Amino acid sequence: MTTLPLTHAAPPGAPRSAAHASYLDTETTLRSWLLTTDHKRIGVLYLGTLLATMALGGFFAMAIRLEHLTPDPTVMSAMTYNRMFTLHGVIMVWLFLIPSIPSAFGNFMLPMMLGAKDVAFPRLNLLSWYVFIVGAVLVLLSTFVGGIDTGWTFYPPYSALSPTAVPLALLGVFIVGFSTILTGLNFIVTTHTMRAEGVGWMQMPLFVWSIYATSIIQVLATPVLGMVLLFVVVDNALGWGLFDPSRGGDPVLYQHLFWFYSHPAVYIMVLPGMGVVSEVVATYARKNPYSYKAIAYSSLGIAFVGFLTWGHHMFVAGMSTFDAGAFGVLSMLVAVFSAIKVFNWTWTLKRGAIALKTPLLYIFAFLFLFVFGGMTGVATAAMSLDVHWHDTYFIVAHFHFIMVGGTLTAFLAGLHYWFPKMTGRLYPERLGMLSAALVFAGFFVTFFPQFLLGNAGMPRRYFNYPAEFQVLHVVSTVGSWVLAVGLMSTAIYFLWSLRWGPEAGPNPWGSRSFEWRTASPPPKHNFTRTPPFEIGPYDYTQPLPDEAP
Amino acid sequence: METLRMILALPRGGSTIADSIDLLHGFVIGVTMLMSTYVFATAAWFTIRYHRKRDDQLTERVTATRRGEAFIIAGILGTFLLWWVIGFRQYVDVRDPPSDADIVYVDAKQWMWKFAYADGRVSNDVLTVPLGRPIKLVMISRDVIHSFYVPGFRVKQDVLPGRYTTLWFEAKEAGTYPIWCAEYCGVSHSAMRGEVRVLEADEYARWKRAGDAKLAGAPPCRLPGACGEGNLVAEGRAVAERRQCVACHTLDGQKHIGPTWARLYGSEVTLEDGRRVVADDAYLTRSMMEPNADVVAGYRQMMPSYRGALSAGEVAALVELIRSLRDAPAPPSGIALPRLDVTAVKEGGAPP
Amino acid sequence: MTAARSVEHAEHFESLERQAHAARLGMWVFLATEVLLFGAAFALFLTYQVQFSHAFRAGVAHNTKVLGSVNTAVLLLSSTLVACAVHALRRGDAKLAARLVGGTIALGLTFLVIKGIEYGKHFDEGIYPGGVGHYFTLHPIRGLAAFWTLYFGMTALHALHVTIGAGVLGVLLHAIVRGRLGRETAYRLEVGAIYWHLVDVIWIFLWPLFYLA
Amino acid sequence: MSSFTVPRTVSRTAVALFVLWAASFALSYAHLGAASLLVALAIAAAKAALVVMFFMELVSESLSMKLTLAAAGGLLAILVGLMAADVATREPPPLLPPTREPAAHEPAPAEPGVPSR
Repeated sequence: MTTLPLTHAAPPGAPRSAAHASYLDTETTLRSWLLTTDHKRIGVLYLGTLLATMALGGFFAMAIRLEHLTPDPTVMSAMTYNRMFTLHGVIMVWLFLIPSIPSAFGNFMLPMMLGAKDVAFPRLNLLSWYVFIVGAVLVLLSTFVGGIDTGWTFYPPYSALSPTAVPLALLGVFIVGFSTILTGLNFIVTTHTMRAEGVGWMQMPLFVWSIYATSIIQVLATPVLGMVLLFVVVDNALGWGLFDPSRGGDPVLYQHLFWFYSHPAVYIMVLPGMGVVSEVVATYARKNPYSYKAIAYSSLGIAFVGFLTWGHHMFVAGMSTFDAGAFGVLSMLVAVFSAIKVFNWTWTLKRGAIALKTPLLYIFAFLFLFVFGGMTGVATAAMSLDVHWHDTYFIVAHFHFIMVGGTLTAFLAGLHYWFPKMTGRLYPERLGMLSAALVFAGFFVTFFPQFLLGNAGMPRRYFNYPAEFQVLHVVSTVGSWVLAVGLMSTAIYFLWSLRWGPEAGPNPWGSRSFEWRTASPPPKHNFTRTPPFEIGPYDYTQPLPDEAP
Repeated sequence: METLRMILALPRGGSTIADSIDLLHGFVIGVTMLMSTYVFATAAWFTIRYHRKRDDQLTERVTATRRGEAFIIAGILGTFLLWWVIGFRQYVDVRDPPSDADIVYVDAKQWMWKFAYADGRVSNDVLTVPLGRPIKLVMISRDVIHSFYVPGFRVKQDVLPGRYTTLWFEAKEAGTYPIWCAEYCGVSHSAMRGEVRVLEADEYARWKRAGDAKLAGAPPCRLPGACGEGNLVAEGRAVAERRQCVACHTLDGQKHIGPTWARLYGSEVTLEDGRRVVADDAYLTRSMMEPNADVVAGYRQMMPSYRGALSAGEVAALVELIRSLRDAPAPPSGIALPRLDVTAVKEGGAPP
Repeated sequence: MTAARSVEHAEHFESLERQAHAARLGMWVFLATEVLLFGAAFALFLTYQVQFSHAFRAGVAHNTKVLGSVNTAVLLLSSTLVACAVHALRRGDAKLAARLVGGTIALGLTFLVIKGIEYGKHFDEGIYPGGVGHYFTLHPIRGLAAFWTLYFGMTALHALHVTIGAGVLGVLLHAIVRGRLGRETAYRLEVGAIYWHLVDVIWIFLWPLFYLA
Repeated sequence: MSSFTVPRTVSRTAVALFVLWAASFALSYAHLGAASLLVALAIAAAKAALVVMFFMELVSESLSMKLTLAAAGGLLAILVGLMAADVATREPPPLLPPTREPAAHEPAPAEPGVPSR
């Protein structure tokens, strides 16, 4: 958060009334940021925090890839390696991916997209950020008191027996989960009660729909995780042994409860990304979505059906064949909703007026990677194949295609797309395109070989591996370096643009969506006068009456 | 088939189920490649075809037709359901062992695999099986969750503490296949490897006679009393005496503190709550681990749990002993502990 | 939770009515998370109940049915009182509302005291969570440890909710006494009362699980 | 007490709650066996419904509140249902039906053991 300037360059000497000053300008003290209830500032606080956690998680990822350069120990011990992949997972899942788009962009954009002044409960919103920080600090603290070596899934009985800082890290995750619930609750109530005149349910930008669906999952799934993590905490710390087989416990039940949260959590991560795709595609194609209702309702469909499929993580866990079959067929349903979205996005492009800018380039990467990653996911629900793939690098590759190829790509698309709105400045377009290409290439080279590794049978979470896998591992590691270069160049030009980027103006992309109908950066209460919401967020058949506020 | 495996980087298919699974694999991945390329290419084509000409260009409103949407949904759902139908049938095949499979007991612990064969042999990390025979593994873990994975057979099953899980395969090519632990189990997880050694019938017979001495790398013998010449039934008698089973259970059909073991195996037993169960391997092992779950009518709840006290090898030996007694003669009144029929012992042992 | 200090609605809302609606909806969504929180433990209990019905029956039989049932009645009564309090405040009878809320809090504390007595009894008998204590050596039934662990876990979590609920009602009582809650802002007491009712509803389900069947 | 009278919905609900409470308590002494838990839970559900409808006033709330609660309840049912379905349909623990190779002197195989699910 320290990377963002607290001041915004105003035209020198221009007198500004408080109502017209941007949210960055109204007050610039550190105190005004730490005690702010402005959803935009909270969004910026989240964005800064999340970029930091992402960098940390990325550092662990690079270390893991480096370790796999050779089949034998390369740079670290097995103990260190086990802590590294656990922390990579915990940080990336709970401290980056889950809050990434909702908490940063959702906080910033959702009220503006509804024409509201703020979220329904602004102080709760700030509290949620502080709760997140407390949880994140606890998780990071656990690294200093022995780390945690259970894998991000915390399966008992191993997690109950592990001598590492399991209780601390799990409490951290529990608290982060509480923050997620508060944010989700806030967004649901905001969407219900804060829509401005003229913004009906079917006039909301599609990003709102996806955040709304995400919030539903957050609110309903997270408590189950909280409960089950608490049981593991007391198991590890006090020896209550609820999942301990020697006391009659059943570790498979833990897996049920854990995946009841963690499978929907996949949609917590990817649904907001889908919302970004809907926005970016419409804006750069200057076209209405091929079917607004299909995209909107499929978000809700994913939120619901996502809860019915958790068992496909457990096909070889000792679940009954009947239950496994039921979960297999239910898993097929959820993929259909995603497929509907993909076809709608693609067909939105048809007969549009397409300008290939950096965000759209990222969206194209998203389309390819998400379809590939998604369908390999469906493939694992074809159950006999999962018996071979389960817990191998195939699964690792699959969910990285979704998490990185899907969510991170969409996150970067959103970052480029909304950067002018949040800061009032433009980034260098050519560097953006170049970095996007690097990120895509690096990602593909990193993770595609992992599909092959998994097919060949390489199990995940292996510190050492048989020598015949080395070639593919080396390719993967080299790919991770390309990916890192792409991300770092992105970071550099964004930092440069904060200071020296050209002024963006209120609506540099010519979007019709509601958040662009005010100044960039927006004033404290978002809109200085009631914007013309009669023209819908995707109506490109007529020019906007007045572009500037 | 081999070309398909090469493209997909799959290991050789050493089991009877591998070919059909790999075919589905090729089908599924082919469709996936096709669809993602198609979506990407379509998007790219639209980008070129409908390139923006003016910054404030307007577009007309285009919306989906209901029929088009329904068609796409039906197509996708149909494809996915087809995958599931094929996959589920294969899954059932993978999970459901043939009834004539040979049983090998597997004991997993951090970080090794132990195998106990029906003839009393045990081995560590090397599982020796004959070619062309279905093998059923009955697996349990001593500590945390492990997962028994043989990529060459396309089989995998988590090995749980406190509960038996099974896995079966039938090798169709002789040779060695690596075993890997696929569920993270601690610091040496990646060192928990073993191998399946598939031997031709004559080779296997030689191994059964002479043990590993005639083959490479003799695994050490760990379980007390389980090595050497004796078969599993004899070992079962030893265990029954060592663990004081015979204090309550008789081997000759006489009623004592607990039910007798004679003619117990495979018979139908009435429990105290009125349920009727068949005394199979499942029931017997459960009765050792959770004696009070299914108490036989007419007996009291008093047997302690042997969970953790009996090793997988010992459980195997006891079950084999009880199985050998299924055809024991009716109790000759008054005479205790009759000598067992030799033929019954042989039938109780491993099939040839 | 909301910013309203007086009858005036908060700046970012259009009207007080909207604000009240938002507050109630927020509470209902929060209650949904609570349902799933306890639901996870509930699911675990039922699944273990199926697996170890014998042990679970033994556990229930050991519990003091009378104390648990009295506690149920206490919570039902407290729910009735707070429901009356909401109606009283809506009619502007702040004095009566304050008395009723006070009664509710007192009943909540009664519940906690009885629960504490029960816990003391369990500890005396050598029952501790995690299957620790001489009770478990006397009764070596598989699954009994799971019953008591779930009992302690779920009732302690519920007791925590009772405490929080009593605290919330205490704050609201303070506001009523100070005259900051009245006819127009009765929705805030409503929100607190809804939470209290949920605590009651959760106990309504815990009671048969641990004391009756 | 002033002119305040207890609203009829509240009083009636309270009476119904205590009647159900007493019924549940009394039924726990009747030996219903395995059904007793189901009966007790059914009564609990009825009581919970009364509290939710009339004390928490869900009847007069807007659709969004009702949907919220329905979603939570529905998901809970899904969680319990699919989890219990696993435990209930597991292959007879811990093993599948045993091998029953017909011995040489056995004329016909005995009828198969426990069905596989």
